[in-house]
Amino acid sequence: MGGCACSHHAVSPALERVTVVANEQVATGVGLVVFEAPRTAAEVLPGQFVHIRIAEGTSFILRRPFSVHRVRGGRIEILYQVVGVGTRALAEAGPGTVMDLVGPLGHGWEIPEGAAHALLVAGGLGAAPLGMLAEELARRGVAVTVAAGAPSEKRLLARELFEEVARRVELATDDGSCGTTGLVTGVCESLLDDEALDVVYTCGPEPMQRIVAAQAAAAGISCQVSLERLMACGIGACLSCVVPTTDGLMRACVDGPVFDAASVVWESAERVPEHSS
Amino acid sequence: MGGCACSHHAVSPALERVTVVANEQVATGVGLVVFEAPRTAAEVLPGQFVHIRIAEGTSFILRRPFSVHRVRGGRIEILYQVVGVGTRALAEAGPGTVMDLVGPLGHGWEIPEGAAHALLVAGGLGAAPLGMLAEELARRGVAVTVAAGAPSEKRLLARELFEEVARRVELATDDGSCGTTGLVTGVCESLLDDEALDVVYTCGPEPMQRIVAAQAAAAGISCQVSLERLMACGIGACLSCVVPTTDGLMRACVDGPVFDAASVVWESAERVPEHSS
Amino acid sequence: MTQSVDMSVTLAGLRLRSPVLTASGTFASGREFADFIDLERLGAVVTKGVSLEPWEGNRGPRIAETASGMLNSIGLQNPGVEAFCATDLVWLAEIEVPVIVNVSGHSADEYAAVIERLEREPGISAYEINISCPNVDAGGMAFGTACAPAERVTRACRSATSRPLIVKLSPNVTNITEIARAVESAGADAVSLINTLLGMAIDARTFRPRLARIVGGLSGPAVKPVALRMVWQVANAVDVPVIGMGGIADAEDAVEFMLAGATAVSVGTANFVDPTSAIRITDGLAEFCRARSIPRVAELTGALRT
Amino acid sequence: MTQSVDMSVTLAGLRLRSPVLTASGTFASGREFADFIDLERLGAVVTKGVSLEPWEGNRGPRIAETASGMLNSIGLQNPGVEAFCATDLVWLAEIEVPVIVNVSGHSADEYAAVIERLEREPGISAYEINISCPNVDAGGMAFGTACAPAERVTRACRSATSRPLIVKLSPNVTNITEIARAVESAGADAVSLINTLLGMAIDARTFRPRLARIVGGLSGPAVKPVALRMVWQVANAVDVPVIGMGGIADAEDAVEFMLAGATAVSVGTANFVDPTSAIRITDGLAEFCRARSIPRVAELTGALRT
Ligand SMILES: Cc1cc2nc3c(=O)[nH]c(=O)nc-3n(C[C@H](O)[C@H](O)[C@H](O)COP(=O)(O)OP(=O)(O)OC[C@H]3O[C@@H](n4cnc5c(N)ncnc54)[C@H](O)[C@@H]3O)c2cc1C
Ligand SMILES: Cc1cc2nc3c(=O)[nH]c(=O)nc-3n(C[C@H](O)[C@H](O)[C@H](O)COP(=O)(O)OP(=O)(O)OC[C@H]3O[C@@H](n4cnc5c(N)ncnc54)[C@H](O)[C@@H]3O)c2cc1C
Ligand SMILES: Cc1cc2nc3c(=O)[nH]c(=O)nc-3n(C[C@H](O)[C@H](O)[C@H](O)COP(=O)(O)O)c2cc1C
Ligand SMILES: Cc1cc2nc3c(=O)[nH]c(=O)nc-3n(C[C@H](O)[C@H](O)[C@H](O)COP(=O)(O)O)c2cc1C
Ligand code: FES
Ligand code: FES
Repeated sequence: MGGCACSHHAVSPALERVTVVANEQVATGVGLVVFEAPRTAAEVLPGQFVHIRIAEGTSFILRRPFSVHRVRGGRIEILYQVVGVGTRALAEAGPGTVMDLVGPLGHGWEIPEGAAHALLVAGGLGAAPLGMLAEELARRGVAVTVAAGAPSEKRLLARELFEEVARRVELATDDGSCGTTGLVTGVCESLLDDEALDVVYTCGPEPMQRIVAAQAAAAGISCQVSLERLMACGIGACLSCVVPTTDGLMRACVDGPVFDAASVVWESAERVPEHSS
Repeated sequence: MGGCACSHHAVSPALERVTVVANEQVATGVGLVVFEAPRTAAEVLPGQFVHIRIAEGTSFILRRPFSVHRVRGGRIEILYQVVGVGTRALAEAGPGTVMDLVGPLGHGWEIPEGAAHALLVAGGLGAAPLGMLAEELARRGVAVTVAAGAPSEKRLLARELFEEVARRVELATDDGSCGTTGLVTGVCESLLDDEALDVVYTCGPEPMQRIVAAQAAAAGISCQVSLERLMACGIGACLSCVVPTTDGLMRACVDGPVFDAASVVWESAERVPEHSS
Repeated sequence: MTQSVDMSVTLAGLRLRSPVLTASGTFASGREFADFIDLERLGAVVTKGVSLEPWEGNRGPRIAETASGMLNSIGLQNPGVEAFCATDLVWLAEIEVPVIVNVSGHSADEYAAVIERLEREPGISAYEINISCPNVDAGGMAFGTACAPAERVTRACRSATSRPLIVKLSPNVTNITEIARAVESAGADAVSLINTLLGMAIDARTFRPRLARIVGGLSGPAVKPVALRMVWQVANAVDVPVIGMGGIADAEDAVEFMLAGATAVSVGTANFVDPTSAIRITDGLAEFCRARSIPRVAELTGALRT
Repeated sequence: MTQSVDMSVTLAGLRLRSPVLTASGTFASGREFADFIDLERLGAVVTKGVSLEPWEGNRGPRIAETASGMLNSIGLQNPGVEAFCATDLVWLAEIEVPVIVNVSGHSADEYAAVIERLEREPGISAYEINISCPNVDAGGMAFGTACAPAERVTRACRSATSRPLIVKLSPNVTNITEIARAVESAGADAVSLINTLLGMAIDARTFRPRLARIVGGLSGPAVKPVALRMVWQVANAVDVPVIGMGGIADAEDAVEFMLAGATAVSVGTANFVDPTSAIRITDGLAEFCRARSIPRVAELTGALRT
């Protein structure tokens, strides 16, 4: 792939003590937490993630990985869905709560040299890592089209952000409460037809990303996917998070989470608990 | 021993959801927590304890036993020293925090028929289970003398309560910052000499209780001690908490924590982490 | 859904109204828990270990808390089988619940002798032979960590009774399936596992072991992964039913043990954390089935999708 | 007190500047941690397992979180000894820290062959022979759960090198002291323990095992009581030094392992929780000694008061 999304290159991660400044529910079962995290805010690139130690002294010991959704000044925003013990604890963390995170981590989205028009396809929580990307693309004058899907209107995420920076936003809901009734992959299909695109970026449930990747490949457009894997260390040391690629096993935490769709060897079995989105 | 401290007899324990209404530091490293706990407040007898599940989802799983220090209306008060992970968590529990407790538990202090004058000997945290007793004795018109000791004046506990209900209160501090300089056992010795006592009640570090028991025995006065043991169930089922007595092994959680000193077979080895008091 | 779930299971010929039992030594004979739960809703009460003569148990401290678990070195303190019959069994006779008596001994003969005495008593549904207690010097775990002694004890007990015989296995072994097969061949009608993992705790401040006996048995959520693995291995290795336990604290834990192959489960340490655990788990198990339209809880046994 | 503490320990002839090592497979070759800690303050870097040929490891999911612990079934994925020499060793050559290479194989000969290849490389302080990995089918734990194969592998490795040989023991055995004595008699200069406990996790919602390989190795604070017990047993059974590990998360944990008899300790899972763990523990250990006027950390080894 072409050049990298960053003016500067990815810096090495650090351990940063961060403070919750806001934490609210933004959709059914989904929260947006804002952390005062100057070091991470200054260094994080679109598509990278942070590995958060949500609580200490609990019976769950591992950190939890979350994409950085947006950066505002010295603050980072994370969109999270409550699915288990860690995210439940995160949802309970009020302003002032101090945690530590390791970040920024991973290989983020890449913006090919001279790309003029990009399609972002978000399925449910997949909107999380696409937020920073949409803003960065707009900043660089790349035309952005967004296809976002969710079970229902109330579950659509980052709608304002997308509508603010994108030239076109197409929505799809399973129940038809907003936009097209059906899957976002349907919307993607037609957008691939009637728009002149240089690159496709997608994140969401893995089966959905796989379909989008296939659609983009069929249309001859390069596609980047963001894959979730269970992660222990998050920094490349434990090999928990491997993704089979044409170049062999890669680590989602350092070689990913963003991969060139063409290089991914898709697996049948589900590798991580599916988001209920 | 004679009759029981209660107008009514000890009732069976229950699981009660209780709410913290206040929780403040009252001495160096010691807090007083007040729970809204109507059922327990109505039933607890002097010297009994409650077994509190301080937090869930933590890496420590067992309940923590605490004596009921005082009862006010539907509320119970607990004096606690911060010594480890559980009491640290307790110290952090603000008003509104909901916990559950099992109680009231154990065999409490007994007031011999016709007792006219009682001596209460408190070493540090030993003041905790003696609070309710002092009030009950006063209520029954039994003259109360209190000997209370601590490392320093700032570590003296329940002083107001004792001074309110006791006819005489003698204090001892290791550093002489208040009352006699030295151990409370010294004060006890002289009180046993110059007062006509019918019964001695003591709680505190086990070595100190053992000395008080010996002094009372020498003076020919019956003595009751309150012993701490590591407790898993708190209700008599697991046999974690046994105390060797002249009647064989007894369970501190149901046969105690209060025992007739004459029946206790004192052991050399320390059985529980010593309070730093 | 309001359709009701059949919670009964059949274990070694016993029909139990629920697959949720109590783990020996964590529930005494149930009396202390009667204030908190309806004992008659339990699949069975598994009593604390009973020996021929009274046992004093070990010196204290007898427990130590560890990360998501606890160590115990109670050492099978019990008043002996005579006192047990005179008190616990008499009390239990008033309760409509199957009683499984957990049996201990210093030798195969002693185990058999305890059973012989208990054979004279009505109201006993089965025996659970504890050949896996890590807290006694003679006997206990020694019988449970090699095939020959495990077989010997099982045979001796088998010949002493025609009541259902459950043998409780130790996890402190290289290959638990060998031991399971050995006791099965020696006549066990069921196996229960796991007993505690031998562990130790040290107080860095005092440089001393936290337990007077230095080592003790680890239980609680910390051991669940090891227990699940062993239940799965044993259920695939023997034909007799398996009673699974080790760290069960909620209904999902119970489901996991049944999926791994357990016909019934026992709740132990969780009884200390929440005295209503056994019934809370029973209700949660029924709800789990109801929510998935599983008509009989027994269908969970061995239903793991691998 | 400002008096400084001698943190050095001697292990199998190696003088280490600190008793705190990294546990194999949790620290790669240290490169990923260089952003967080000064590797040169470690007693040694123990590398991930290295085999003769490249190993693919197991399918995912490869980990599952459990109460105060985690299961892993990585399966010793590694690029093989050639690639290891060409990359990791070259990178490590720039760092002033002893390197202990963790060695894996499918047969005694393969273990020896890996060592023979590594013998050609400078900058290796010792080998740690992993005969206890529960996550590979051929070899791995199979060698570590019986005396004969453990001895065989140790002999083969011993004859391949004069560098210090550490044999890493499996906790999944009935009697770990037997295995420890066997490898000692076969020429091991030290033993390290524990490797992971074989465990399993199940997702009650999907009825599936959480690990693609079904079973995996349990590590983290949950296993500490079992690890401490085994370190204490082994330290009392062999003359060679013991490297203790299993759930060490803070300095007090490290002290406990040394009191139980460990000459050095390894930090594993804690590296995932806090990438600075190894150094945080090193500093805490020095502070622990300083606060008690213990001049040499080595004095903690075996100082348990029983
Ligand atoms: C690179 C990356 C970026 C992510 N970004 C986001 C995001 O922006 N917003 C968001 O809501 N979620 C995100 N996820 C998923 C998120 O990490 C999980 O939902 C979360 O860890 C669940 O923790 P839990 O304790 O609530 O769930 P539990 O199921 O209780 O967690 C148990 C274990 O499984 C792991 N786990 C469970 N689900 C996942 C998952 N989907 N992916 C990875 N690990 C999982 C947990 O980390 C923990 O180790 C991301 C995952 C990865 C790998
Ligand atoms: C009947 C009874 C009444 C008590 N009343 C009071 C009281 O009124 N005020 C007060 O401050 N303390 C009281 N204690 C002691 C109190 O229970 C312990 O200080 C507390 O459990 C420590 O918990 P932790 O997690 O902070 O300490 P940790 O040391 O982290 O606890 C580890 C384990 O040891 C147990 N433990 C530690 N110290 C003791 C101890 N001294 N006695 C029993 N178990 C212990 C804990 O319950 C836990 O299981 C009483 C103990 C008993 C048995
Ligand atoms: C305090 C205590 C006492 C125990 N006593 C016995 C016993 O007498 N006989 C026995 O077979 N198992 C005994 N056990 C083991 C339990 O029955 C059970 O096998 C083990 O604790 C694992 O289950 P858990 O994690 O749910 O507690 C005891 C366990 C504990 C914690
Ligand atoms: C993800 C992971 C990978 C591991 N890989 C290896 C390995 O390659 N070789 C080895 O000898 N031990 C390996 N281990 C075991 C650890 O080195 C250590 O013995 C065990 O995890 C116990 O220590 P801990 O509780 O501090 O993690 C691994 C452990 C984990 C968690
Ligand atoms: S999470 Fe450890 S290598 Fe990716
Ligand atoms: S704490 Fe269980 S019997 Fe006393």
